[in-house]
Amino acid sequence: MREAIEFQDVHFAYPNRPESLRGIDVAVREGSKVALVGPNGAGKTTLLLMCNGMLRPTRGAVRVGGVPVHYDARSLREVRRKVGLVFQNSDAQLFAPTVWQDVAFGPLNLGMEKDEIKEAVDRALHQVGMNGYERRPPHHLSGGEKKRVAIAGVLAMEPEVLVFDEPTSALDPATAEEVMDLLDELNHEGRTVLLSTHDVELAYRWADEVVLMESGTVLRHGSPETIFSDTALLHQARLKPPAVMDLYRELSDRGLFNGEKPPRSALAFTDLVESLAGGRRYQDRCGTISIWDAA
Amino acid sequence: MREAIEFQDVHFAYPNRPESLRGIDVAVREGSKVALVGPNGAGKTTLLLMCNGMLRPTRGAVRVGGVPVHYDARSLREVRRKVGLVFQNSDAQLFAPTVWQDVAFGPLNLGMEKDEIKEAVDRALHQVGMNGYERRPPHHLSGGEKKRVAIAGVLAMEPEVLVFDEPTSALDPATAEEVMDLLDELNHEGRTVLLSTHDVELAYRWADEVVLMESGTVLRHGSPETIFSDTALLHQARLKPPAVMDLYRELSDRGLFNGEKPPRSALAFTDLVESLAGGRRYQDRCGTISIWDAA
Amino acid sequence: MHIMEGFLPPAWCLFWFLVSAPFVVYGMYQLRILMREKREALPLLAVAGAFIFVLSSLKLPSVSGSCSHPTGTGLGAVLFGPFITSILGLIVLLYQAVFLAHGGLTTLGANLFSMGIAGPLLAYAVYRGGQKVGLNTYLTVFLAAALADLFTYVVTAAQLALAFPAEAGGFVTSFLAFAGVYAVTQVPLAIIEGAVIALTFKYIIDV
Amino acid sequence: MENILDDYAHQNALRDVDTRLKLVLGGGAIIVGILSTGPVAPLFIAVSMAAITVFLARIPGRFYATLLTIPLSFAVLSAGVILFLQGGGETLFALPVGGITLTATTGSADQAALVLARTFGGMCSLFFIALTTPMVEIFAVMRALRLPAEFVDLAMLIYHFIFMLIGEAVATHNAQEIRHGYAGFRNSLRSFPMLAGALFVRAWEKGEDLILAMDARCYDGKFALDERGDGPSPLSTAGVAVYLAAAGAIALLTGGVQPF
Repeated sequence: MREAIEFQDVHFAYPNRPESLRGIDVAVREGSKVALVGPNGAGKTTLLLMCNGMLRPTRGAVRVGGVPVHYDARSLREVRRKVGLVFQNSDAQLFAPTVWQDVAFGPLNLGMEKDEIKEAVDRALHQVGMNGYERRPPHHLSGGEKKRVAIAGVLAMEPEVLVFDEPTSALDPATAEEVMDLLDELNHEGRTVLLSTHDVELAYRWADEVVLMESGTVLRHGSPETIFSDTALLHQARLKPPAVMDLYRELSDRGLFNGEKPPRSALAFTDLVESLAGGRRYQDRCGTISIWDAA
Repeated sequence: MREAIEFQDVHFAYPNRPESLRGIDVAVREGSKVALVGPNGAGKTTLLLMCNGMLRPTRGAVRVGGVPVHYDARSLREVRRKVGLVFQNSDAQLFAPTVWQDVAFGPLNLGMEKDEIKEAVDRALHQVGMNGYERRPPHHLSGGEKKRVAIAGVLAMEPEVLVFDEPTSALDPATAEEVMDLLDELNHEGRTVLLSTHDVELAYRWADEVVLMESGTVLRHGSPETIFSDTALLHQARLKPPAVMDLYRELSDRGLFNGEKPPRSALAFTDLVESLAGGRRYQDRCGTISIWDAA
Repeated sequence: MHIMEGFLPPAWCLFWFLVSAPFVVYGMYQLRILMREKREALPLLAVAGAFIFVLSSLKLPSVSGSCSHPTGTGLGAVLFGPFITSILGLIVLLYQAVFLAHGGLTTLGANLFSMGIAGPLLAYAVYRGGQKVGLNTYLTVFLAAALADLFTYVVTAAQLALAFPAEAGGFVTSFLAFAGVYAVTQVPLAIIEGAVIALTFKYIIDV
Repeated sequence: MENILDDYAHQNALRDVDTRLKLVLGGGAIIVGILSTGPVAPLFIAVSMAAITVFLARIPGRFYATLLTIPLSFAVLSAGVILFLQGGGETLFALPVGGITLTATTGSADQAALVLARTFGGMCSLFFIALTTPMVEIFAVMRALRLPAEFVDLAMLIYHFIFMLIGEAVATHNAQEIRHGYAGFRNSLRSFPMLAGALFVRAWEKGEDLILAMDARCYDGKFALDERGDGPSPLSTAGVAVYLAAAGAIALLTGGVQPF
């Protein structure tokens, strides 16, 4: 499978600051769902800003769709069309007076025709479920609605890769869940989705692959199960394991599980505990039967 | 015990909007740790802004330390000295050029003497562990540090009650934990702490009492165990139960637990599951023993 | 001090539009050139405009009623030059009229001249002059802000007096009357605003 | 913080009436009002525009009444000056103040009454536009009027930032207020510059954020405008025409009416 985005030994330092990225090597497969996980200040946002050339590595290279990113205006346009970036703060991203105008901003600047623009905007708003909000000013929307419009603004440019910086920050749990469902849908339609988060629960449930970052380096890149079962590694990144993983590990340590794959959801966990208890119950019944036999 | 804050049939509507608080009756005991839990838009922030007279109820009354809040300048001064309010967004709260000036802002406005101010600022910075940052400009601090300075700014006025709006929003897990530990300390020193959150995990672990809010009303006020074990109620507030509670309930539903108190932490939960598995093992052993006996 | 909608006779409305027009037209021309050369200037101009609006809709300490805040635009004049600032002034005045009901549409030309052109020009001149003679920066800013505020109010009084000259004594009497009536609020306001802007300036420099 | 009339405009009952038509109605009424040489037409406009805004657009009456107090102080003070400055006709009354005597004549009273009436007519018409026509609709009209694109774009961005900065300003103001920042004049004088300065710094940062956000979406110097709408209905167009004609006729017929 092709790599949608590749970072090759990427270094970066803001002027007069210590390096905030210190040699990142990560590849994001096309069509995958990848979560960058790490504490604040680990360099997640900086890395994301390189996905579409908003920042230029001080050393190393970024490849998008196999092609190295160039930093002339023309190439940048191309990259930014391919890779859509949704910022953490929706307020910073929504700057037009109405929802329609905001979503139309990208298509217009890409030089689309009037009809094309109308179509792209309608489609994007439909995808995020915000039809009917066209004439509302963004400052009258709720946090979840703003996030959807921000996503639509990027979708209208029909990117192949979607990049989200902390997509659920400041949203309440139900709204966060809706946004994550939307991200899943967008991924099902064939887009690569890369996001950053410090919410391990979210990353564990949602991601195909997890990239664990800390102080500008990648600590580990792998499946959520591998990464979140490594407590020492998580500790190094100042994170705690997801709740089900934590319980699973505790119970494993006490010798109650062995070898089972760690569960990914509350339901899977329950099944596991039930099978554990059920197994015992079964033995128990055997014992009882043998007593009766013996008697 | 005395009530630190009491809301009596509090209604509130912003101009030209539907009511955002529709009859709130809540009492916060002195020295307790209370969490207002609910989705965004439930009216949590609005209610918190009434604790020190920033907003005036359109109907009903607020009592602080048993005394009804009056809205003349003099009474407001008194109330605001007693009840310290820390906002969600630290950036908007830190407005002075340096940390020291920011923390000194309250004492200076209260007309304290120079020496008193210095003492109050030093003490407050010490309490939040930010000594040595006095001359730094706040907007160069990390999220967690900003939150600490914001808390120090309120502490310097020596309030009896501390009110926090979403204290951990946008903080990463380790930083959030540190802030919550700080809140615990402040409570141990005798201050009443009231906070709002949509993070059920946090509220479940931390609070003595939980007030569940939704669309401007209180759905229930009670112990974290009672509230977070009521799935229907949580669903009504568009929230999900905390992970351990969720697992506990799932397992209870399948008849594996009965009557045990729901666990509050991963450790307590593990003990519970172990006792469940261990209990079976014990019975099992009994059976085995009887077989031997019979043999 | 905004002249309300409907207050000026039609001929004077037209007159002040015509007086302000050259500044606006030249400002537009400069804006177009600036945007062609530096696209990133647009967002910064926009925040400056919004800042002027928000600053003027916050009430100054202890003074009630609307205030003029030509010094917000004075700040703009120092940053972007007086002509582009007149465009910012025009937009801000338009929003003050339709968002806050301060000022009006037919009086936009007159208000623009006093608050968006005359005030900032003086602020700009005082600031430059103060720098040249090596005056203390904060004192310069205080003077620029306070004098621009006073000048704006004097220009407004003159505009009113021109439109409604006194029967006896004509323009001068009328001017003194209008200036006198508003002096009660405008003179302290100018001093406070000068102090506020100087302190704000100090704050920005410190940060 | 004061009420931003634009927030009401998004909810009013005339929200979906054609923008140009509303602008023609409000603007036409303003012009008829200031052209009128007698106070009857402006008063008619004030009353009818207030009625349209409160009853047709369903703007809360109490809120509308408080809005009217904004021009009141300015209008009354300035009309007072006119009352004593201008002359003509007989002396109505004389008021000795200190060493001078202020005299009001029938001519000056007529003039003051006319100015007051015009101000109220104008303000009510302006309120009509402000409360029924969201600014976002006016941008499209501005562009259609061939105003320079840079100007309209700048106006749109300023619109966006106004609401953003108001939110910030209110938050900071609240944070200062709970720490007694506005208790007394001296505290206020210390707090306000901090608020303004912090706001300026934050505004500048927001501006830099916006450069990034626009670049991320391939900014190429263009801003979208939403130019949909079905145009005015014939009935409402006729209604506006009749109203303006009536107001004009009243202005012509009552131009000579002098109350004093």
